[in-house]
Amino acid sequence: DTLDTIKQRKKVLIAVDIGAPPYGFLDSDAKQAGSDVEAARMLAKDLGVELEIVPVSGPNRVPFLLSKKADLVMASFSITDERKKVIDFSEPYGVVPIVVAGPKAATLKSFADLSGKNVAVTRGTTSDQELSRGIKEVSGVTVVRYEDDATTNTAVATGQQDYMAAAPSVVPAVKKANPARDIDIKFVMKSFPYGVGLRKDDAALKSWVDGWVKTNLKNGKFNEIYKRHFGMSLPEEMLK
Amino acid sequence: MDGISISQVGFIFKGAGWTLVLSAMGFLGGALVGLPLAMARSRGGAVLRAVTGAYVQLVQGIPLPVIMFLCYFGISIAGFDVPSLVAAGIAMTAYSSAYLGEIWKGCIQAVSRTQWEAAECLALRPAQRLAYVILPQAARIAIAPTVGFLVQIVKNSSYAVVIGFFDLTYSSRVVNNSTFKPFLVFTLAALIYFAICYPLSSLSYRLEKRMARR
Amino acid sequence: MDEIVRFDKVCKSYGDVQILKGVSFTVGRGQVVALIGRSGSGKTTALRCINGLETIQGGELHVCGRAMHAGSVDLMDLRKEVGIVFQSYNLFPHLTVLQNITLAPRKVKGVPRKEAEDLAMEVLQKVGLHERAAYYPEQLSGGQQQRAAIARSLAMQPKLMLFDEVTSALDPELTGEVLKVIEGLANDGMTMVLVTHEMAFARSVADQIMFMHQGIVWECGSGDLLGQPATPELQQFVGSGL
Amino acid sequence: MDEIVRFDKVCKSYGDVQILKGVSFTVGRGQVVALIGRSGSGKTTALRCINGLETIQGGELHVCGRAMHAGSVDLMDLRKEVGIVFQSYNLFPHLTVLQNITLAPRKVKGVPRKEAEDLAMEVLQKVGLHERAAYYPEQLSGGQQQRAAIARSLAMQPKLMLFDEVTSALDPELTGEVLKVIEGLANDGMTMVLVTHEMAFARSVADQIMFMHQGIVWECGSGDLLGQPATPELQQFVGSGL
Amino acid sequence: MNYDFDFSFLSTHWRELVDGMLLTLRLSVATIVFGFLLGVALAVVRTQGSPLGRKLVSGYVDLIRNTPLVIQAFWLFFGLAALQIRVPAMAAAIIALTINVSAYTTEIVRAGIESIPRGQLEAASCLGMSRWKVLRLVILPQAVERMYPALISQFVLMMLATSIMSQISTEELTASGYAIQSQTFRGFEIYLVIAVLYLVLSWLLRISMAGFAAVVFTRRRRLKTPL
Ligand SMILES: Nc1ncnc2c1ncn2[C@@H]1O[C@H](COP(=O)(O)OP(=O)(O)OP(=O)(O)O)[C@@H](O)[C@H]1O
Ligand SMILES: Nc1ncnc2c1ncn2[C@@H]1O[C@H](COP(=O)(O)OP(=O)(O)OP(=O)(O)O)[C@@H](O)[C@H]1O
Ligand SMILES: [Mg+2]
Ligand SMILES: [Mg+2]
Repeated sequence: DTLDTIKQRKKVLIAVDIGAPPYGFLDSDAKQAGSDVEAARMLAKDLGVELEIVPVSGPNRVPFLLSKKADLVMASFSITDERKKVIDFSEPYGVVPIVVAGPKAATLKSFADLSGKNVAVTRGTTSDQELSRGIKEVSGVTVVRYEDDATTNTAVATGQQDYMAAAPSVVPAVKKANPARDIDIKFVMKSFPYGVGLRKDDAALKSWVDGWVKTNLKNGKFNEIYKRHFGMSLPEEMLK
Repeated sequence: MDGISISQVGFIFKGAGWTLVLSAMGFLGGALVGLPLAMARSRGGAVLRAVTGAYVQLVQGIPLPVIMFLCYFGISIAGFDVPSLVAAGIAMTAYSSAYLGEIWKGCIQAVSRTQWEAAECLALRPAQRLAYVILPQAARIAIAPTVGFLVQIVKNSSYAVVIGFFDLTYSSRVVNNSTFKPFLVFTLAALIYFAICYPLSSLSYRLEKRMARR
Repeated sequence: MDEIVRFDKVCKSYGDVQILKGVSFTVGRGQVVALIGRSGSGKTTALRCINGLETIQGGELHVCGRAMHAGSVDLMDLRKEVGIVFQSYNLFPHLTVLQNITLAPRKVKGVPRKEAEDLAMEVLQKVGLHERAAYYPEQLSGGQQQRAAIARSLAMQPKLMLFDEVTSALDPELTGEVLKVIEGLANDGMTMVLVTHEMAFARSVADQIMFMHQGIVWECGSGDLLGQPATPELQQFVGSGL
Repeated sequence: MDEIVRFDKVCKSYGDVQILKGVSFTVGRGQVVALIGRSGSGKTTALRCINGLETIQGGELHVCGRAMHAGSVDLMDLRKEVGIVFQSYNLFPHLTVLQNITLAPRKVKGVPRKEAEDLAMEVLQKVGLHERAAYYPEQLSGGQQQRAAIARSLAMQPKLMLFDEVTSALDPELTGEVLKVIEGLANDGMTMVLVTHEMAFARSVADQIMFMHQGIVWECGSGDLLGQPATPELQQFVGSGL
Repeated sequence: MNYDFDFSFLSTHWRELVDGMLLTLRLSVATIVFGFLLGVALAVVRTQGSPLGRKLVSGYVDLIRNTPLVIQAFWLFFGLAALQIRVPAMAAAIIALTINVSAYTTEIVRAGIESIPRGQLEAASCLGMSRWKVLRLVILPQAVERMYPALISQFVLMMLATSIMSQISTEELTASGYAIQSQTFRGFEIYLVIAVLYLVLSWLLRISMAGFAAVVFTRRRRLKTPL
C-alpha cells in the first residue's frame, strides 16, 4: 500500500502544478507558493514525513499518478466522472467555479453567444471539457488550447485572445498583467469541487486523506488558505 | 529588474545549471553508446549492422519530445522508480547516441581501407588495429562535427520541458507563468542559451576550417 | 634449399571472374623473385595471397611451412614472418616515423620500448632515414615515405618480404633511392618477392623472373629471360615495357 | 582594316606585383593572333583583360570599339560580342549540351527556344558534335567537352573569339579534334586571339604571333618568327617549346 | 511489469490522430517551402550581398542556430502579441519554424554555392549573363543539387521539430496525443502510437523528397546517378 511506502521512505511525493497561480506559482523569492502548495505542505506535516513537490501541468497529472511518479495529486484537480473511471479522489478540499471571461464591453450570456469567436483554454482541464461540451451545438466557435494556465493567461493578457474559459481566480491576474485589457467574468459554466487525486485501490491512503480533509475543513485551516489566495470563503456546506 | 525579482532570475540561472548537467549526461551517455554503435555500423556483421541501423532509423524518425515521454513513462511502467533527471538523461542518451553514432561511423569510414590492411599486415590484432591505427585517425576527423553536435545537445535538452524537468526552458517558463513577463523572461533564456552554444559552434567552425586546410 | 613459398596450381576468383588460373612457382630461402606482367594479370593478387590478405579457391599454397589453402592458418602469426610494402606506402599519418616502426614490435611481439626504438633506429639506418625518425609522414617526400614503410616492415624481422610496385608512385630520382634499399636487402640475403615495372631493376636484382599472363605463370627463368623471350606474349611485353 | 582589339601600353598588377608592363598590339578584323610565351608571362592575363574579366591599371585598351580602360563599359553588352573558351571547358554540368548552348542566346538575347535550338544544332554541326546534343557533359570525352564549349561561345555569334590553352588538358588525339575546329573557324574568317603551347599549330593558323616575356610583347611577327627568332629569349623558348 | 496495455482508444479517437497528422504534414510542407525560399534568398545575400548584408545574415544565422526552437517559439508567440500583433497559433508556428529552418538552409545552401568552382561563374558571365542570371541559371541549380541530401535531413529534423509547436497551441500530432490522453489517460500507449506515426511521416517525407528530386534533377534521373 502507498501509505506504507510513504512512511517507509519518510517522504511523500505530491504532484502540484506550479505554473498555475494562485494554486501554485513562484513568489518573488522564487519559492514555490500557492494554495495547493500550502495544502501539500500541511499534508506532509500532518503525515509526519518530508514533502517532495513533483511539478506537473494539466495534461500530465494523471500519467504522473498512474506511473507512480507521484503518490498524490494536489493540482486544482476537479472531481469529474471521467477521471473517476481511472483514479480515485478524496473528499473535496476546495471548489472552483469555471467561467467564461471576455472584454467588459462584450455581451455574453451563454454558450450560444460565443458563436464566431475564439476562446482560449488550458488543454485537458475541466474548463476545456466544459467548454467543449457547451459549444457542441454552437457553430463557429474556435477553441484555442494552451499548454498550461499561465500560457493561457499570457495569451489573453497580451492580446492574443479576447475570450477565455477558466477559473475566476485567474481573471484578476490577467487584469493585473495588463490593465489596458478590461477582462470581466461573463458567465459561469459550472462549479467543480476539487480533491486530492489518488491511485485506485489505495484504500488505506484514501481513508487517511479523507479524514485529514474533513479535519482541516472543520478546523478552518483550508478556508484560511482559500481566503488568502482567492479573496473569498469556501461555500458554507463544505465547512460543515 | 522590472517585474522579475533577483531570486527569480537566479531560479532561471539554476535552470541553466541543470541544462548543463543534462547536456553533459546526454553527451557522456551518447558517447558511451554511440562509440560501439559507430563501430558496429562501420565494421559489424550484417545482422549487427541491420539491428543498429534500425535503431538509428528509429531514433532519428521520432521527435525528441516524444522520446522523452516514452522514456519517462515507459521506465516507470517497467517498474523502475527514477527521478526525472535520469529519465531525461536516458532520453538524451538515446537521442545523441543515434546521431553521434552516425557522425562517428562516417569518421571511421573516412579512414582509408588501406590503413586497415597495413595494420593487418603488421600482425596487429583487430582490436589493436582499431585502437592504435584507426581510432586515433578517426578521432581527429571527428572533433569538429562532434563539437558541432554538442550545440544540438544543449539546445535539444530544452525539450525536457515536456516532462517537466527543471532545465533552463522549464524554469523560465515557470517564472513567466508567475510573472507574466514573456518578453523579458524568454529573451533572458535565449541569451543564456546563446552564451552557452555560440562559443561551441564557433569553435567547431574554426576546427572545421583548420581540418579543411590540411 | 628450403622452400619459403610454394604455389601449386593456385586458383583465385573474385565472384565469377577467375584471376589466378593455376599459378605454380617456388621461392627458396634467400631467393629474390620478381613478378612481371601486364596490368591486370594478377601479380598483386598473387602477392596478397602469400600473406593471407586473399584466400585461394583451388590448388595449394605453402608459406613459411604453413598450408595456406587449409584455411586454418593463424594469420597473425604468419604475418610476423612475412612483411609487405605497398605502392601507396600506407604509413600511419598520426604517428611519427619512429612510432610507425615501433608500433608492431611493441604491441605484437611485446618488445620493450627502449629495445624497439634501438631496433627501429637500426633499420632506419639501413634505409638511410635515421635523421627523420621524429618526423611525421606528411613531412617526408614520397621516396622517404616509401623507405620508412620498408623500415616498418623490416622492424618485424620477417623471413620474407613482399613488395608491390613500391616505386610506381615515385619520380625517377626518388625511385633510385628506394631501389637501392631493396638491392641492399637482396645483398643481405633477404628472401623477397617483388612486383615491379622496372625491367632493368628486375633483371639486375632478381634470381628468378616470373612473367604472368592471363592468370598463370607464362614464362619463367633468370634475368636473361628478358633478353631472349620464348613466347610472343613476353616479347610484346618486353618490347612495350622497356 | 578595322581594329577589333588594340592594346596600348597596357599595365596590369595584382597587388604589388606587376604582371603586364606595357603590352601593345592590335588585332584586325578577321585576323588570327597567337599569344605564346613561358608560363607566368601574362598571356592568360592579357586575354582576360580583353573581355573585362580583369581591369587594367594603365595604358589604353580598346575592344570592339569600347574603351576598356575608361571603366564605364557595359560588360554584359561587350560579352555578347566577345566569346571566350577556357582550358577547363567550364560546361554547365546540370544541363545537356544543347541546353548549355541555348542558355545564353535565350536568356541573354531573348532568342525564342526553337530558333535558339536550330542555331545550336548549326554550331554543333560545325564542331562535329550534332549527334551528342542530348548528352550531359560528364558523358563526353575531354575533346568533345571542349568542342561543346567552343560551340557554346559560337552560338552567341561573337565578333571575336578568345581561346586560352584550350587543348592543354587533352591527350594528343583529342587535341587534334579541337585544333581542327579552330582551324575551320579561321578559314571562315573569325577574328581570334589564342593562347597556345602548340607551336606548330600557331605557326600554321596564326596571321600574327606575339611572344610575351616579362610582361611585355617581346617579339612579334608572322609564323616565320618561330623559325628565325631575333632575340635569345625567343630562341630559348622555341628551343625548349617545340 | 504491472501495467495493462490498452489501445482501445484508437477505435474512438483515430480521427483526432489523423487530423493531427494532417496538420503536422501541412505545417511541414508550408515550412519547407517558405524556409527553403527564405534560406536560399539569405544564402544569396550571405555570399553575394554587401558587407553589411552579409554581416546581418550571418548574425541572424548564428542567433537562430544557437538558441532552442522552443524558446524562439515562446518568444515569438508572446513577443508579437505584446507588440499588439495578433497571429493565429498556426501562423505563429509556421513563422517560428520557417525562421528556424531558414537559418539552417542558409548555411547549407551557402556551402553549396561556395563549392561551385569559380570557372562556372566566369564562363557564365563571359556569355553575357547578368549576375542575377548567373546565380539563378547556373550557380543555384548546381548548389541545391549538391546539397540536396543535406537539405532532406534538415527538413526531416524540422518535421520532427513541429511536435514542439503543441506548446503554443497548434493542434498537430503531439497535441492530438495530449488531447486524447486527457480524455482516456492512456499516456504511454498514445505516445507509442504517435512515435509510430512520426516514423511513418519521416519515411513519407524522405520518399517524397527523393521523388521530387527525381523529377527536378533531370540529369540525375537520366544518368541514373543517385544524389
Ligand atoms: N577486390 C576485387 N574484386 C574484383 N576484382 C578484382 C579485385 N581486385 C582485383 N580485381 C581484378 O583482378 C584482376 C587482377 O588484379 P591485380 O591487381 O592482381 O593485377 P596486377 O597484375 O597487380 O595489375 P596492376 O599492374 O594494374 O597492379 C584485375 O582485372 C582486377 O580488376
Ligand atoms: N588572381 C591573381 N592574383 C595574383 N597573381 C596572379 C593572379 N592571377 C595570375 N597571377 C600571376 O600572374 C602571373 C601571370 O599569370 P598568367 O596566368 O597570365 O600567365 P600565363 O602566361 O597564362 O601562364 P600559363 O602558361 O602558366 O598559363 C603569374 O605569375 C601568376 O602567378
Ligand atoms: Mg597490382
Ligand atoms: Mg595561362
